[in-house]
Amino acid sequence: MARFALDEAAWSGPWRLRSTGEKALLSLGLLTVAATSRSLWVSLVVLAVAVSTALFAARVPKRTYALAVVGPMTFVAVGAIPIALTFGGQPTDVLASLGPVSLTSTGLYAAAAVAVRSAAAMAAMTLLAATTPMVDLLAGLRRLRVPEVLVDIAGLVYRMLFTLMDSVLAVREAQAARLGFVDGRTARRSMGLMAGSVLGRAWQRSRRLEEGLRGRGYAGSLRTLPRETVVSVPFMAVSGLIVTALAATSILFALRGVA
Amino acid sequence: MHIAEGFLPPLHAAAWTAVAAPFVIHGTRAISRTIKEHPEATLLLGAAGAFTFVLSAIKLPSVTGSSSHPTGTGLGAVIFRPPVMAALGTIVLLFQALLLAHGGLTTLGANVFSMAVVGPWVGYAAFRLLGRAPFSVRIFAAMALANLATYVMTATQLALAFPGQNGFVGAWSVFLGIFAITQVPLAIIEGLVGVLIFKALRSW
Amino acid sequence: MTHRTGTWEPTVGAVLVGEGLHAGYPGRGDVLDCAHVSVTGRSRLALLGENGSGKTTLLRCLSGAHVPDAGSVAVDGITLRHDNAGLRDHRQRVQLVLQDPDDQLFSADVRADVSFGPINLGLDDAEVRVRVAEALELLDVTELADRPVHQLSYGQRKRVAIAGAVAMRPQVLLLDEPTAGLDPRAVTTLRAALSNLEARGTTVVVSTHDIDFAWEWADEVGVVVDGIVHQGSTVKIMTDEALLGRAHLGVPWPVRLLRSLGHEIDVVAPPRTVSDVARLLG
Amino acid sequence: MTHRTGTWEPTVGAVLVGEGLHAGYPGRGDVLDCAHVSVTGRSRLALLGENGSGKTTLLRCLSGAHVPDAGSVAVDGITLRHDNAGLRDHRQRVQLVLQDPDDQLFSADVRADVSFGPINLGLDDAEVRVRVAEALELLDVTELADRPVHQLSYGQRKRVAIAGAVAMRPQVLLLDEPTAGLDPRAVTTLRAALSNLEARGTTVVVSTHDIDFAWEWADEVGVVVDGIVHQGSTVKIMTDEALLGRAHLGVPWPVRLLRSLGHEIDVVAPPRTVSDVARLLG
Repeated sequence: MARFALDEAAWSGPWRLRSTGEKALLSLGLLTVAATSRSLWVSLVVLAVAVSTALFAARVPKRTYALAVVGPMTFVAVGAIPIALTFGGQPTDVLASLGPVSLTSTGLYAAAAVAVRSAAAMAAMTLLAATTPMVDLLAGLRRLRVPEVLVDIAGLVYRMLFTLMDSVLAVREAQAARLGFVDGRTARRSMGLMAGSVLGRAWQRSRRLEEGLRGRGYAGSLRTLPRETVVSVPFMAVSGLIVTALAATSILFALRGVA
Repeated sequence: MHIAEGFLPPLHAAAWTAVAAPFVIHGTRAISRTIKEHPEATLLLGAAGAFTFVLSAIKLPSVTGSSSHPTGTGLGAVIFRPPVMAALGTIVLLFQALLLAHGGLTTLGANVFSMAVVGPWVGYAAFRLLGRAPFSVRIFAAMALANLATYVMTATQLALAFPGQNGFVGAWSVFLGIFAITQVPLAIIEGLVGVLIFKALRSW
Repeated sequence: MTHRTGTWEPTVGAVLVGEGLHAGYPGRGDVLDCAHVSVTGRSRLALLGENGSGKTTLLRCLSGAHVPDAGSVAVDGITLRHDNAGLRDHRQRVQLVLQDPDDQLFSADVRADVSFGPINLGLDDAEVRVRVAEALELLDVTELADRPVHQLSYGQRKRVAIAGAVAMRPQVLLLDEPTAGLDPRAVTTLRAALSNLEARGTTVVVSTHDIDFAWEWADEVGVVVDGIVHQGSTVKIMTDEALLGRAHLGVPWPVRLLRSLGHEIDVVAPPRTVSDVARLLG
Repeated sequence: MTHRTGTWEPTVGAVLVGEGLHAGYPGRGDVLDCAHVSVTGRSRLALLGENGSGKTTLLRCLSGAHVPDAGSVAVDGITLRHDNAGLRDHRQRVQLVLQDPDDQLFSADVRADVSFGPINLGLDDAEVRVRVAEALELLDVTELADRPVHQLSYGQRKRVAIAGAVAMRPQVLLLDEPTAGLDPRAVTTLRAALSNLEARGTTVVVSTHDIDFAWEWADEVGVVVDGIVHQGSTVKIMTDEALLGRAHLGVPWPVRLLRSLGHEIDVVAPPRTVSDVARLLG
């Protein structure tokens, strides 16, 4: 059965039944501070707050959390290399150099700032992703008046990606059993056959789903009953306080030119 | 190749969001018009979006031994046309950010622009311009060029954000160079696989 | 209209009637060729027939999903019209649940999915909530309400899909192969849920391959073969070996066993279960 | 290695052996917890167990598709290694056919699909043709060879999917729920095809929910429950009501009927069919 670690954490965690608004205020607030702050120190504090909230308050399994961030962190690491390095020219603050390539303190600082900012932002986003199931986020977007068609399609994408993922995994297993991945050429052929057959099935499934929904009165809208949740005032207050304090510090540092 | 959450400076992130927005709005309107006449299109687009996501979540076997993920935007552009892909691609990118932690919310605009706008338009243009070529050549070109264009656009976005001490052109060639090793063979493979997908689809 | 099999009258007091149904698909010819069927309240009808016999097409005609080329469908004496108003009306009385629950469940949230039908009926939120709670209760899936659909087992998804139809409060519930792919325990749970529905007054029609299940469960059986439906009491139809043979179906084991031991099958109280048979032979 | 259920020795002359298998999925805990199973040639093994019991996981371990957390799988005395060469070797001896034929069929037409495996074996065209023709023949689908896969009935697709595995000429063929969703005629056709395979020397292992089918067909039964496999002769296992109850499976009707009539079940020649039971009672 197809599973995604973040999705699973969101469905089973203790914050599952908290209102989407509460979780969005905290994580999107932290995300905004992280993404806009010019201060390394503010980024580090956001990172610490977001990671510890996710692991200790929302009790996201540590393994899940680590697996979720390892991929994007690799991108950040690779993407930071060219920021750190300077090619050619005669930079003044060289720390080390190899031929025309030199590592400067300006470059290193810039790369570190980007990496920390990115890590903080990612931790804030992961806090939301690991505590709020996609259906709740989509319901939130519907309340925010995001066009109905987009929310409806997104809801279907969410439901169908699991059934399609199951198909993909099963087809790949069946192909592997008949030696469909013995070499690169065979693997590409298998991949093409798999994608074609799964796409064909996706198309058929969408048609049958339409018939199933018409039977229940479908006429273009996929609106369903929103979940009722009580907004926790203390949670909102504490979250608001944390985010405001960090935002104020960030602005203050920026005005005073503190790194 | 998704730009990670928080990687872009805030002004750049905001600017790319502003640049991508009109395309997404236009695409949403195009979808709304279609759905008014054919409500079943909602289901089909849902299936197409799920398929794109699933394809991007699995690894593509590569000739170089490394593996990466297909973008599938060229295929979608040929089937659904670029405006629809702008909206559908946004949904898929949102899912990739929240389910796989690929990309992010602040960088959604930048990623939408490279993957759901530039890629599909380049792929679609290649498909149309090669109108007289054999079908498999057109599909190959659409898929491979959409993939390549996406990656060139991403490198551009990164170079604009981080020109360093070498200026934009220097930074651009560095970012292009760093990802070229994996991306060029992948673009070719995506093109080849795309041809196979269409061959399989035609039997349906 | 001339009927291929002579004149036909729906059963007195039938809730749902299909009369002279012709239906087919482009490129495959006719699947139904003047089929009649009548569903009465308080009577369990099982439709039997091999794959491709037209069972599912018949259910789709009865539910309004398929427009027959000829013939008519009526519920409570009201003939189904295939326009928006007519279908809307019909769907509040007759609901069809397809074999594969993944063809029915569009939302990952169980409660949201079940609420879809009632919302389309234009009910207010409070009433929708009542309907959802009731449907979840009847199908015994209340404790799954906050679980995502993609984490449920096949049997659980089947019951949630049925709950989505039950929330429309239909008089007649048509189930296509409800027991296919279920393990023995899931079949037991499903049968209990169907009994709940019957106790509430819903008439349940089931299509199935499983002749032993049909023999045990159904009051009436309709065998779909050569485009028509042979309908009658379970005992009458399922002891007709020629008919079942023509339909490529087997004969229930109690019938085969008792006959080969020289027993007649009691029409009034047929032996349906192992203990019935044991009592007869013991 | 300590075995949860004491020491265990594979059956003498076993073709395929799974020993001390532990397997699970992230976030779901262990499905198999030190399971042993041995498959001997010329003996029909049916694996029973409810959904989620680990039947399919066991088959996937045996076929090499799932890497067990502990334990080993061996065919013909050669222990399976999960590297490219090891898997390549194993897959020419053991083939698994999944429950849903659509997961198995991905080519445009039947012939192309069945040729997928032999082509990947690197055989030349003539040899591929021979393998395909043979597999189509054994599964009785030769006349479907040029038909597009998605136009076939479910039962036909099931047989074509099996043909695809058979074209690899495995010693052992593992079938996950081969009869699920089939109508009685399709079951009969499938059973005939399985007999063809056995006549050619292929050992067939089947997982199933259908206890009556297992009782009629199998020589040996393995009940998968609580992470382990209880394996033994069909009569021994399927008359063990406590075990079947714990596994949430039913008892075959001949066993229930004969027992409630006070008969002992003959271990050497158990009554498998209606006529066997009738002969006993008549």
